[in-house]
Amino acid sequence: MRVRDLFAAGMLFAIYSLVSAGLFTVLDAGDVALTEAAVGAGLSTILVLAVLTLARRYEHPVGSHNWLALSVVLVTGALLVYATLDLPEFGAADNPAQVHVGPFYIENSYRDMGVPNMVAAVLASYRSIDTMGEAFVIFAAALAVFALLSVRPRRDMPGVRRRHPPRSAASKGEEDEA
Amino acid sequence: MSLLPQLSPFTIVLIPFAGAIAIAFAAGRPGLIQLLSWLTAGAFLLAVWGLAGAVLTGTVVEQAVWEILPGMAIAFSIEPLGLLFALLASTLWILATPYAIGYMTHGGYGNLARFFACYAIALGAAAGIAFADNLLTMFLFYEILSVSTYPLVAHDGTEKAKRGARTYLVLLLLTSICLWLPAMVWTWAATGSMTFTPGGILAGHVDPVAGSILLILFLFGTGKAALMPFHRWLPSAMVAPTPVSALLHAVAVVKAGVFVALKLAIYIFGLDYLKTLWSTDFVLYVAAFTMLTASLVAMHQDNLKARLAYSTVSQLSYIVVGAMLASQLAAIGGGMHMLMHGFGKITLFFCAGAIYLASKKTLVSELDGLGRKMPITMTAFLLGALCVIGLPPTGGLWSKWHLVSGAFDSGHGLILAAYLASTLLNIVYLLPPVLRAFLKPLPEGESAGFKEAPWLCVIPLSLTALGTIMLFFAAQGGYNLMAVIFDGGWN
Amino acid sequence: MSDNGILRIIARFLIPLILLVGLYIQFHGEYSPGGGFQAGVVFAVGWILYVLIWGLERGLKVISLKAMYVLSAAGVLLYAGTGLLGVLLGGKYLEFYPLLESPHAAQQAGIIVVEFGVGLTVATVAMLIFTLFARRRSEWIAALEQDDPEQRP
Amino acid sequence: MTLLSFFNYWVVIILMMVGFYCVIARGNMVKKIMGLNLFQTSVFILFVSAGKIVGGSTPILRDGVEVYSNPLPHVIVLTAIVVGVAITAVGLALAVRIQEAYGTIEDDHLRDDFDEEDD
Amino acid sequence: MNLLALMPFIVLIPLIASGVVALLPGRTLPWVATLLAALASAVIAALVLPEAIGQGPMSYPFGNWPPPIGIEYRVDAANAFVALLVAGMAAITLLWAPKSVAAEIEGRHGTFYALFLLALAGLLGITLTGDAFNVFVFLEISSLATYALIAYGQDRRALLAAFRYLIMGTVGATFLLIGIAFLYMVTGTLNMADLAERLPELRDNNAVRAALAFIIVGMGLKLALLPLHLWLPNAYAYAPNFVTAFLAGTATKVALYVMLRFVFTVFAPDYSFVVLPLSTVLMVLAVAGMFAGSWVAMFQIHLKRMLAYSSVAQVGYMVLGVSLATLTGLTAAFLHLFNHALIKTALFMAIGCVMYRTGSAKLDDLRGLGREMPWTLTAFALAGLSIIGVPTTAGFISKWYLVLASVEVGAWWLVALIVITSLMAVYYIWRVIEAAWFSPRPQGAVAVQEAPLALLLPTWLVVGLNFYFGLDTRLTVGASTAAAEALLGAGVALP
Repeated sequence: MRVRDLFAAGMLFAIYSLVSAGLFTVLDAGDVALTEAAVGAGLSTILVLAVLTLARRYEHPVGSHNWLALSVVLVTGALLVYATLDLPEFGAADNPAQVHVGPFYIENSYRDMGVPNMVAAVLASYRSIDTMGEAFVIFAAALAVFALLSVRPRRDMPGVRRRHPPRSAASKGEEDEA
Repeated sequence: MSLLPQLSPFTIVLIPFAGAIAIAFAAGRPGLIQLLSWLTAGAFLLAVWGLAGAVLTGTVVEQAVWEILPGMAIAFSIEPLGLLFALLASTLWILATPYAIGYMTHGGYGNLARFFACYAIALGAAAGIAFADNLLTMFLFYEILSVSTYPLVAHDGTEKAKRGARTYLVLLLLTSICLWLPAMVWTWAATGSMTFTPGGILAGHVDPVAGSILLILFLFGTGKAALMPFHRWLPSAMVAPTPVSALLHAVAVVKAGVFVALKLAIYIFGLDYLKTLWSTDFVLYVAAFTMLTASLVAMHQDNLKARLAYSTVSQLSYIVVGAMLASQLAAIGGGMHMLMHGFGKITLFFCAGAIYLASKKTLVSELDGLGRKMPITMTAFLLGALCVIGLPPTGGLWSKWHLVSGAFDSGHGLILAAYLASTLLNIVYLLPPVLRAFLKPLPEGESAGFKEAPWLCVIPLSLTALGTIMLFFAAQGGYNLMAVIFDGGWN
Repeated sequence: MSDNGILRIIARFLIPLILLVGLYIQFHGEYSPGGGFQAGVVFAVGWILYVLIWGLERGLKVISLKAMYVLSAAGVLLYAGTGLLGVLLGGKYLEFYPLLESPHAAQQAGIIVVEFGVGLTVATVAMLIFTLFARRRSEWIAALEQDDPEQRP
Repeated sequence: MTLLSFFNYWVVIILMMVGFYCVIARGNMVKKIMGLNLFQTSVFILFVSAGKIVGGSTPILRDGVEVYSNPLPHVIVLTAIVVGVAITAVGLALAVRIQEAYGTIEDDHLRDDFDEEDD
Repeated sequence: MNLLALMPFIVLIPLIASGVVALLPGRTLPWVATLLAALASAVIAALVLPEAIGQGPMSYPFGNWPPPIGIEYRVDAANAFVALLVAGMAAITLLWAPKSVAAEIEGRHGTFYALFLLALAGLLGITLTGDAFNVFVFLEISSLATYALIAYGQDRRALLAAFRYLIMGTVGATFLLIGIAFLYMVTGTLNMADLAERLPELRDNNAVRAALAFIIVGMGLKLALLPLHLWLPNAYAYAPNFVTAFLAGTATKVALYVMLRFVFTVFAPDYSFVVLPLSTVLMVLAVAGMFAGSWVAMFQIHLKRMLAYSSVAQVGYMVLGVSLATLTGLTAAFLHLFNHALIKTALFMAIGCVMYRTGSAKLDDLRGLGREMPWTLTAFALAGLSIIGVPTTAGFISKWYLVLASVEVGAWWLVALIVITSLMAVYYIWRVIEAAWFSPRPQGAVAVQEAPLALLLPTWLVVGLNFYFGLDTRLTVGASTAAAEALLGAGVALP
């Protein structure tokens, strides 16, 4: 991410999303791959481009490395690596995740609801409240963006609110009635 | 006495608070404010005396208002010491009311509603301290007293007044929150109780080292008792209008401080337990040191009010010493001195205020010949001074007598000497103003335009001066009241 | 871009196709990868393509901003309502068995309805967000010109 | 366990760290949001890889397939991706508003303005 | 209907209502609907609380799939208490809202209130759920809505504050997700109760330790624990007053609850506090937070920022109670969680009243206002007493318990620290009082009226509650003790 051109960065980002979508497919996560492709490569990229039409396309040069940030990142990374040392082996069939709850879905979802796509079954029925939450997240995002972008643009948005002298008492009275 | 109403302690405490609210709402109407002040002070006086009647006939008055947590309640009970303090405060309040009205209106002060409301709240808080049944209740009212007197001290609104008031508040809050509060928590943690119990609650629950630390925390935490080095607030508070200095800093606030000290000594530590603590001696000598040093400082003050303030610092330590001597006689003497000094010192302050009002004079060196212009005031001043010094025909004699006997009894020779030395110093700094006023001629060229202060001021000071004489004859009553505590007849 | 003939012609073919794919993903979600969310995005992308080629105004004629806003709420309410229906019919919230007699049919019906709710929300929200972003630039320029004709972003 | 079995995790971690660094070190808000996305996507890969069984297949019931990968992580990640895009949208909308209000979306440039007390 | 069936509706009512409210036109209608939803939610929570205390945990499986297959809402004394607090505070702040919102919010009010409901539902969802990943989903619902709510502020710095909060909040949430991912990978389950059963076998697993660390850091970000507090002051300072009042009382509290739930229920306390040095870490951070927060607050001239820094300090008090890891300490944490919500809401409401009239929250503009807005500033002063911890106020009770907990473990130095930070609180509250009553009005200032009753009455209601809960502690202490017991399990006593 050393690219100063944000447009190029956005494109790279889209490509990364596509690659990870491919990776998801390799990991047997078809649904996830489809979503990542649609969202990462599609929707997010479109939005980034839309913002770039409004803001500067080039990032300001960054003077020096941010050592504090780097150390935070390295500490986090070290913690992650430390954690992975005890993680179950990748892809093994006897991992805890493969023997506890997961198999229940694989074995029973067809019996319970006659739906071959287990992801859909888990998504919409077993863990339906999660998905409902997800729908509300999207809805919240819509409301948030609507709230942010439906007000008319103003350039004179005050850094300090109401610097002008307080209004007279008379005009206050009117405001109260309004 | 039975003709008077017998209200519960909490109701009595609430009277001044209710009055304060009424006064606050009367803002802008001086006549109404005065009327309400009279009403509140009067109602308060009647209520306290009514209660006294009941208590003296043997009724046990206890009232738990609200239990916040198990074992931790807002509760009141009446015991002799508290009753004495409440009687003192209520009686002097009714006398101070006309004085305050006269002083404030003639002195041209504004914001009367705030002044009289806070005045009433302060008295209510003093009553709350007097009747408190446990440490928590006492702490609560103690803090209310501190905060409610801030506006009174800062009443002038000048920078100087605000600075003085800030010193005042910061010192009182700091000591109470940093020292008193932890001590209270500690007591609670160690004993599971905060209730005042005759004979103390700490004995057997904390080892002597902890007990000694607690004593230091409590006693120095009671900033209002003005032990050195926490006495600075008292001179600072002299920027306040004189009625404030008179009632609050001669009676309500400082007496609350020593009252708390006495009460802690008797009801939390217990005199017997107190004897076993090493820090008792430490506090004792700090108090004795305060007593002497403050007297010496007072000698060098030319400003009359400052001199009186240091005198107060010194006299408060008499009482603390009395409490720390851990002898019954001295403790009783301390209680009585609370009463006697209250009357004496308020008289002195009233006089100082009257002098200022009449002649705009604030320095001792300016008092020459004033006795001829203001004979009543200066006579009263003389009586007040005698009372504080402890000479007949005033009540001050008896309280000092008991204190000194207590020191003698408990074998503290050094303290005995300190008492006597300090009393001599009292004479040295309190009598010269009177002598100047009566014996020296008026300075040359001084216009003879002024006369006695307004009668609203003169009458109260005459009454309190008479009070000191009356106490000379009625001292036995005070002694009997106090003695009950140690007779075991009181629970 | 609307004057580019090739684009227009390709788009004429492509857009219905995309919408069709969207519908397929939506309603075939139980059998193959996909579901409400993916379908919603694909559907929205179809509309966005339309907008890119024919402009926002024409796009908004197809579906207005207000309609998007209302439909997005309708989508989540549909989902939540299905859950409520389960409660009203005596089950737990989001339990689908009470909906129909046959357990499999009930579950499938439930899944299809809630997935449709998700799809509806996602599609309209994506359109809504895109519209707001796309419209912002012109609004901003208009506002700037009103304030100070010299300044431009 | 072989070194190879960690390899997958470590690649993910490196990606994660790149994203995280972008978030905290970069001044440009768009880049911050991209970094956030990168960070999150890497976590998703970590999550999904938890469900992978070597030799398994996509959890859609078909004849002739014995081993399926665990569908639960997929569901989780699906939801999380949606959350991620929601955050991206809101973050970008905020960036647009900040650009309008301040004339820049470089966080570093705004720091001084921000910390200045308002008097 | 029985209570169990009603329980999920604590969350569902505001959640579903948000969809409806978003569509409502005008100003009054959305507010009324929002208020009704919050009230309904609060009433149910109030009904559920005694049941949860008396009967132990209640579990509601969504879709009737038994956990850990499906997702359950699992309510015990701890989260019922927090849920009641959140829903109750939402209802009370809503009473205060209309005038303030009318003055500050541009655009559709339906959207605004819908976002508010989403934030509320999200917070409640986090509180009630028994599923680790569900926490993440609802966390993001509330966070997204909160970012937007903050950005509604009229100062342009609100936008920047919201953006920074978004970045930090998302990083926090992602950390949480990483922690959940590790837990899932080593146990195969997402259900908290199930996790709690399976984790003891994995005491020495690196990934479990890392998971705890990530979850604590992630929640520490949302909680504004000291080094992670940077987002909070500006977010609180520049958000609309109504939003600030609501957030101050709820958002950080819920984050703390989540942290507690993970630390105590998912990872057993003997793991979190014995195997890992969590106690020390949290205590250091808490003390640092108490000091730094109070210290910075003493020098703020913008009152909302001052209160925000004070919040950082108060979070320190709560975490301090947690770090003691005793029943009393945890009780103190819960008590302060509840009482601080009351205190801060009252303070922010009072400042909101001032801003409604003067448009400024700066100390200088407050000078001499005591005479013109006596009721507002008296409310501020009384709530200030509560934050200082004067007896008979709610703040005293929580500090008392905190001190008691410190004494129990023999940590006298903590008592000293609590006292000192309380004194700092005295200072920053006193500055305001002195400016309001003992300073003259600045020259040229226009006369200001007292705030309208619509704002004053709810403010005084909260102030009154501060005193009510300072005197009647049966509810708060009882529920807090029950909550602490629920978290600590069967009387686990720790060294």
